[in-house]
Amino acid sequence: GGGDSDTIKIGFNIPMTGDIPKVGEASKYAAEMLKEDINSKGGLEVGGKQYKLEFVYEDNESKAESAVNAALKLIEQDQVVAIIGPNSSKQAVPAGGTCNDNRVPMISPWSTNPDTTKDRPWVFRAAFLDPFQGPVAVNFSAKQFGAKTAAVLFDISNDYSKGLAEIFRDEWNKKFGDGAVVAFESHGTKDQDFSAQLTKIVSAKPDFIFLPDNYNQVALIIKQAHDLGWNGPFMGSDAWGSAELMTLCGDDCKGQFFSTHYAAAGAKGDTKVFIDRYTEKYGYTPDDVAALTWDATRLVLQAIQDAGSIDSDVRKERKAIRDSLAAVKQFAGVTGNMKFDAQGDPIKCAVVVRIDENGQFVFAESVCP
Amino acid sequence: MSLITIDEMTQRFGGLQAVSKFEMELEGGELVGLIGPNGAGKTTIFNLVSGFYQPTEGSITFDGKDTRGLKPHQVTAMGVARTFQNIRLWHDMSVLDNIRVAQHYRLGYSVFDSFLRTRRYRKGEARIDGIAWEMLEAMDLKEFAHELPTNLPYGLQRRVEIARAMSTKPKLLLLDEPAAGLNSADVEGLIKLVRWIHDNFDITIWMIEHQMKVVMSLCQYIKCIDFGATIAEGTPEQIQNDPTVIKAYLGDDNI
Amino acid sequence: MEALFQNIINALQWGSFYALIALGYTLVYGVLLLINFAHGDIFMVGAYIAFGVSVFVLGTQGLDLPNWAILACGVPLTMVLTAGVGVTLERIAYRPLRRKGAHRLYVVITALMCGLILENGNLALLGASRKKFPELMEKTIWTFGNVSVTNLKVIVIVAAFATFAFLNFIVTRTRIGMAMRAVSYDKFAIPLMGIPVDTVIVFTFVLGSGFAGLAGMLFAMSYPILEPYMGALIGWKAFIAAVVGGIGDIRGAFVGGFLLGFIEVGVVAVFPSTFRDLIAFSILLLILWIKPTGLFGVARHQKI
Amino acid sequence: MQKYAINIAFFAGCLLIVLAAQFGMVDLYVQSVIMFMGINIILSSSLNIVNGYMGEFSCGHAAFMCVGAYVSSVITVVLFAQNKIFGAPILPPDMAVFFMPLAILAGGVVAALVGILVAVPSFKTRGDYLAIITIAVNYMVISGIENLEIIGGSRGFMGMKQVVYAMGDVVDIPWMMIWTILGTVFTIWIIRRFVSSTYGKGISAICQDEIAAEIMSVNTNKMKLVAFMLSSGLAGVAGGLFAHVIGYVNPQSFNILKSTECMVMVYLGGMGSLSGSVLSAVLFTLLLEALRPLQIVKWVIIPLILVLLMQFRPEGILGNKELSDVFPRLKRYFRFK
Amino acid sequence: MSKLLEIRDLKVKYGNIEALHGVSLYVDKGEIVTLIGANGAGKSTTLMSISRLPPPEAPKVIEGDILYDGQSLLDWVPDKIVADLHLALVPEGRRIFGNLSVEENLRLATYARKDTPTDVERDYKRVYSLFPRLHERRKQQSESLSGGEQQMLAVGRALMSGCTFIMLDEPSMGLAPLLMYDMFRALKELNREGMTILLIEQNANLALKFADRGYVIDTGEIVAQGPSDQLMDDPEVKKAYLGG
Ligand SMILES: Nc1ncnc2c1ncn2[C@@H]1O[C@H](COP(=O)(O)OP(=O)(O)OP(=O)(O)O)[C@@H](O)[C@H]1O
Ligand SMILES: Nc1ncnc2c1ncn2[C@@H]1O[C@H](COP(=O)(O)OP(=O)(O)OP(=O)(O)O)[C@@H](O)[C@H]1O
Ligand SMILES: [Mg+2]
Ligand SMILES: [Mg+2]
Repeated sequence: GGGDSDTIKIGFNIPMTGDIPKVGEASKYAAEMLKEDINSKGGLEVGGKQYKLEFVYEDNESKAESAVNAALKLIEQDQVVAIIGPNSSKQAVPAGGTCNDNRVPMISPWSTNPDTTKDRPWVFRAAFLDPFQGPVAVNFSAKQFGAKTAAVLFDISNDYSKGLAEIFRDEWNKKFGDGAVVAFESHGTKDQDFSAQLTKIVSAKPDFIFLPDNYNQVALIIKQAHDLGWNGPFMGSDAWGSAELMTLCGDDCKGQFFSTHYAAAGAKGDTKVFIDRYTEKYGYTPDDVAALTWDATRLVLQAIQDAGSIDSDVRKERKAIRDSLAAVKQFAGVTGNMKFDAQGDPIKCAVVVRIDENGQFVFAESVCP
Repeated sequence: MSLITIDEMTQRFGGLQAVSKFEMELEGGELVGLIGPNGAGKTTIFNLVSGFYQPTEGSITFDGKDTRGLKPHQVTAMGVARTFQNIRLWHDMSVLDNIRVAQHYRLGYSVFDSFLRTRRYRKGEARIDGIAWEMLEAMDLKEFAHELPTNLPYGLQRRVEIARAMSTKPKLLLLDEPAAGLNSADVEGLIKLVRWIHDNFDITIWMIEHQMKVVMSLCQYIKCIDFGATIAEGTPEQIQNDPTVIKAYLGDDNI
Repeated sequence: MEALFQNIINALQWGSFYALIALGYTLVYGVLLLINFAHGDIFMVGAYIAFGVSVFVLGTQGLDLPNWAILACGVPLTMVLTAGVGVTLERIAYRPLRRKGAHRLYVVITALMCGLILENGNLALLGASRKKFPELMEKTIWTFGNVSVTNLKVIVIVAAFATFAFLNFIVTRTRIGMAMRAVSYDKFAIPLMGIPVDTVIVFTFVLGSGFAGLAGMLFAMSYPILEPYMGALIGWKAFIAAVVGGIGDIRGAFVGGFLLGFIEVGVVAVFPSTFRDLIAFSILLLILWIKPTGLFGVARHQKI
Repeated sequence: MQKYAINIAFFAGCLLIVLAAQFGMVDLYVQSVIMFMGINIILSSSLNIVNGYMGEFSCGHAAFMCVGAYVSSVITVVLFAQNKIFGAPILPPDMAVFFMPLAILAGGVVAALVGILVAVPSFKTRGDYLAIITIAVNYMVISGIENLEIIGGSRGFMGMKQVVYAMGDVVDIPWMMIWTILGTVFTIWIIRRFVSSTYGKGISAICQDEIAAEIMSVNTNKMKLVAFMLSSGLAGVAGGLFAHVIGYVNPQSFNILKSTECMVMVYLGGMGSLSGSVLSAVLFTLLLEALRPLQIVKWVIIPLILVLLMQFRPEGILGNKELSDVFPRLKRYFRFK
Repeated sequence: MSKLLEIRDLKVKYGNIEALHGVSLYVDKGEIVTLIGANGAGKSTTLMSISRLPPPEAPKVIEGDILYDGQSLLDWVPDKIVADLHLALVPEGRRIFGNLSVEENLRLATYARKDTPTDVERDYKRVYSLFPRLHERRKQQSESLSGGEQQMLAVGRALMSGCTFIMLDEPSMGLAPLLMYDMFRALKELNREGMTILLIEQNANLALKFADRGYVIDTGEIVAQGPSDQLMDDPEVKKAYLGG
């Protein structure tokens, strides 16, 4: 394990099966791409020595208990120096606890639940939190649509969706007075028909609909809303940010807005390189999970390099990584520049993108804390 | 005071009147028979007496208590046991367990006793174990105690069922066609058994049977019903020669 | 008021899918007393077959027929292929168990496992990316006031009713239907009537799975996003619907399906939608409490 | 003496595991696998009471697990942990050592009470109609908790780790491991004694012929009530342990899939075989972990294995027998019934 | 006369328990043959093997042969035996379809019949005249019939399958005397019309009185056989089976 050989082991705790296999796939693809990059260059250079990277992927079946076991397996059996993932908070919260107890640095690329990192010095994340994204959505849509009233439709069994929805509602009501959110409806994770909720929403006549939902459901919801004669705008969240959105949703989604970590279309610099290579390698443009995993992994690698040398004792090495992670001053990721606050949450900008006529996610506006 | 009094008992199933205004009174200690054509309502009467059906009209008084509204297990606890027209033993339990479980109503301990194996538990188990073995002894089923009923020949299964019924210590024993499916030799055995039970236990026996050989040789008194109503009653001789019974039930045996 | 009409239409459409799937459950159950938990996933496979057929065989990647032709050939083709899947399951998984005289719940568990195999096998083969079902029909939206209906919704509802009428006829009027009911009561005595048991059973699976295929196709057209787990939840709920209607009874499955559809939509319309499952299932519980054998199920009273 | 050989060996084994854990001879991963094994044993053997011995078909076992998990977690967290909503601990945290088993039992008791929700309908309905009721209850419980903001709703509930630490601060031994093992032993002990008593055999009687049972003086309704409450109560205990082992609960961890796993374990082991349930729980847990590297394929392989197994042993690993019936020599060492 | 059915030292097993250890018997065309024996002797087993019913409920033939009209039945499936060879069995314990009405039960039996509707009509008439009670109850769920009524239905059902050879397993079980006699008369009548009958009967006296020939089977072996009257006089048989 660790540094006794000239390899560096990093663990990935990701959902390859269960509710969100696509997320696991994206994470794995991104990581693989990064690994090949670096290993093809002879490995990661730390303190003048080249180390080959070794990534261990554990499937957490998107189950809490399984995520804990996966984490422990990575820590104990594989002796990894750091763990990327889990992605969704359902697994990230318990796994974060485990990593923190066992003093292993962990970065969740995707989890937005504050509890994941709260009071856990060893746990970080790459995605911004709901309390930041919520207001972004509020302000933008208020400005863009000149809206006074809003409706929200969210996934009740998905804590990401629920959390964001609630923050949005509170913010909006704060801005336009109570009752400004005219409809606050929910559905279940595996639901496919939303017409009942939408009927309620449409008849409440909001200025727009806020939809903090996974892209696959977004596609269905927007279609069904149109079938019910709704022609108003939608505002989405970073969970929209998948290449699949357009293949699934088609024309219905064009012209809608959503806040996310980066705008694929018209991206520049590293971001563009990353997107192009990923697209070329796997046949579709990377979604936010891929981008965030990419950043999270690179954060760890940078931290390793910052530490200056690889300690042969895994425990010491983990400590070193954790410290230099916490100390990261400025990190230029494909999802924008970031550094960590005291809780281990990133301080980074959000962008709002528009889906244009040919289904590209084009930059509309950037909001920084 | 009489053991059981059935008064104007009627049972309807939808339109069909399976039992109509049936009357019966047993003092206790008799051995009586109930015969009648198929579908006359005999089994239904047993179902009513054993509390499995609730009479549409009329009343059943057992031991001076009205049994209407009681659940079958309560009726059994009062002292009514029965066997079934087609054998209903618990096929995956040893003969011994069959007889043990049938004493469920007087285990005398609670579920927690069974967890903690308290003295109450041990006392209760010991008692029913004693009774069970007595019963097996008496019905000479001892050597089959640990067999599964399904592995026993039909005749023995019948006997086990009777033993199970007896182990509830009934005052009234209802036998629904105990000889059905038994071959001539076994029938002899059954007749002896029933008589033996009747002589050795302080018990009243009421049986449904289609084999005249059995009924006539056992019963002191016979009731014959058709369409749920009594058409004749009396001693075996009277019944055998009663024209209505012959016409409705016995028929003539030249083939 | 308009919302009411709109919701009735929503409920009708959503209920149709429950009904279509529940019918399959009930058919198989009505014959084998087997809760075919794989049925929801057969439905899923049906949707994927429909996808394959209408894209890679008849569609753009294949013969490239016009849409109406794709529909015309696609529906029967899908139904046949899906029926094939159902029959295969029965052949390789259920029948051997039946032959060994296994407890029926073991067959049920086997069915459950087969469902998992279908789901994850699909995931392993086709990868995690979801599939987009092509638009086979020019969508037209009719709006009356604020009530709007699409031609697709109408087709779905009609299909559900037609299927019901057809199956009900088969089961209650035809001799094979009678044989099906008889098998459910006592497989042992069936051959003594000169009836080949396995033929009857296979026929049942053909019907059940075939219409699961139809449901899959219609579903894929109405909710054009396919993923391996799409059959799981709707399958469970359809099963619930079938039972609440009185499992084993065609009318029960049909009514139960729509009932569930109406309850779910109704609850969302009246109460906060966050309470949907809680209230909807409480209602179902109540129904079963009042009618312990479902709406149409007859209590199989024990004759003693 | 010989009669207790296995009990002693077993006890020694448990002690060994605990010691090994204590002195870090088995790593945390193995430990947690062992703990989940224990929890699965509780789940499968408790469900076996209803699905095996009583021959009903309950598909919502996870619901009771869920209730137990939340109740015991809330109790321990309120009493011994600092929490956003419930504020400062009510009792000095180091008392957790004594209250932990009580809290978990309390979870079991409440779960048992929820079990009545299923038991009472079972008086009137049987078989697949009851199956639906159990599924419905499962959905209702999850949906109910998702709407309970005070305990986190769908965000889940945490803070149990603090309690576990608190215990560790008193004496530093692997507490959860100990509680889990105790819970498992407790469960097996109770169930064995119950089903082998004439009282408990009433349940098998109901399974084999309910009418005969009722007419042979078995109070079927009461027995059903007892069976369901016992089964769900123990599931609640499993839930409590589960919650404190992971340190975080979330309604979706107890969805229908979890129930399915419980069912699979029961039928894999064999209906009405306690040792079968234990065996299958162990196998199942090991299988899940061993095949983890296969990722997606794992969930094709596992069902495949089970299907094949059913083909060869259509009555589960042990059928309705106990180990002692298969290897009679074991009888000398241990009373299985 | 020609041997219609012939069994040559038949050995069958349930799982791995051998239930028949080499049974041989034959039935001539138009004959009434009865098979008597103690409980568990193997009577039902014999009939089930002839009908080729599948395990586990029915036994598995491991040795010997079953010939019908000279051809071996071993590679026949049960439904074809009924449909093509018109060899029907009234199984032990009735096995009627309780969820169907009486009428449906009868109609189901005509499933595989290839002859004209008029013949079918005739058989309906015959069955209903044989058992008027069935006609009264023809709309009732057969599950709720009384024991005896169910027995009538079972026999009637077999007749509806248009058989020329009928095997009955304890048809009189649970029948009231009157009906029992009626049924035996009916069977005699059928026999006169050319029906071949193989009968299992617990009431050995009655059976032998009724049949032309008889076999006595004990624990899976034929222990005695011959013309009925001859058997009835056999002291062994008397003692063991005719109840003294
Ligand atoms: N649960 C029921 N529902 C409807 N009809 C019933 C029910 N139980 C019995 N019957 C009818 O009531 C009549 C009496 O049935 P019962 O079983 O008492 O007859 P029996 O006297 O026992 O006849 P047997 O001697 O053949 O057993 C029968 O015609 C039967 O069809
Ligand atoms: N399904 C079965 N599985 C195992 N053994 C069986 C099975 N059926 C019957 N047997 C055994 O085969 C032997 C013959 O049974 P069979 O039913 O043929 O006897 P029988 O002469 O018909 O008795 P009865 O007069 O009670 O009907 C018996 O010892 C019985 O225990
Ligand atoms: Mg009767
Ligand atoms: Mg027999």
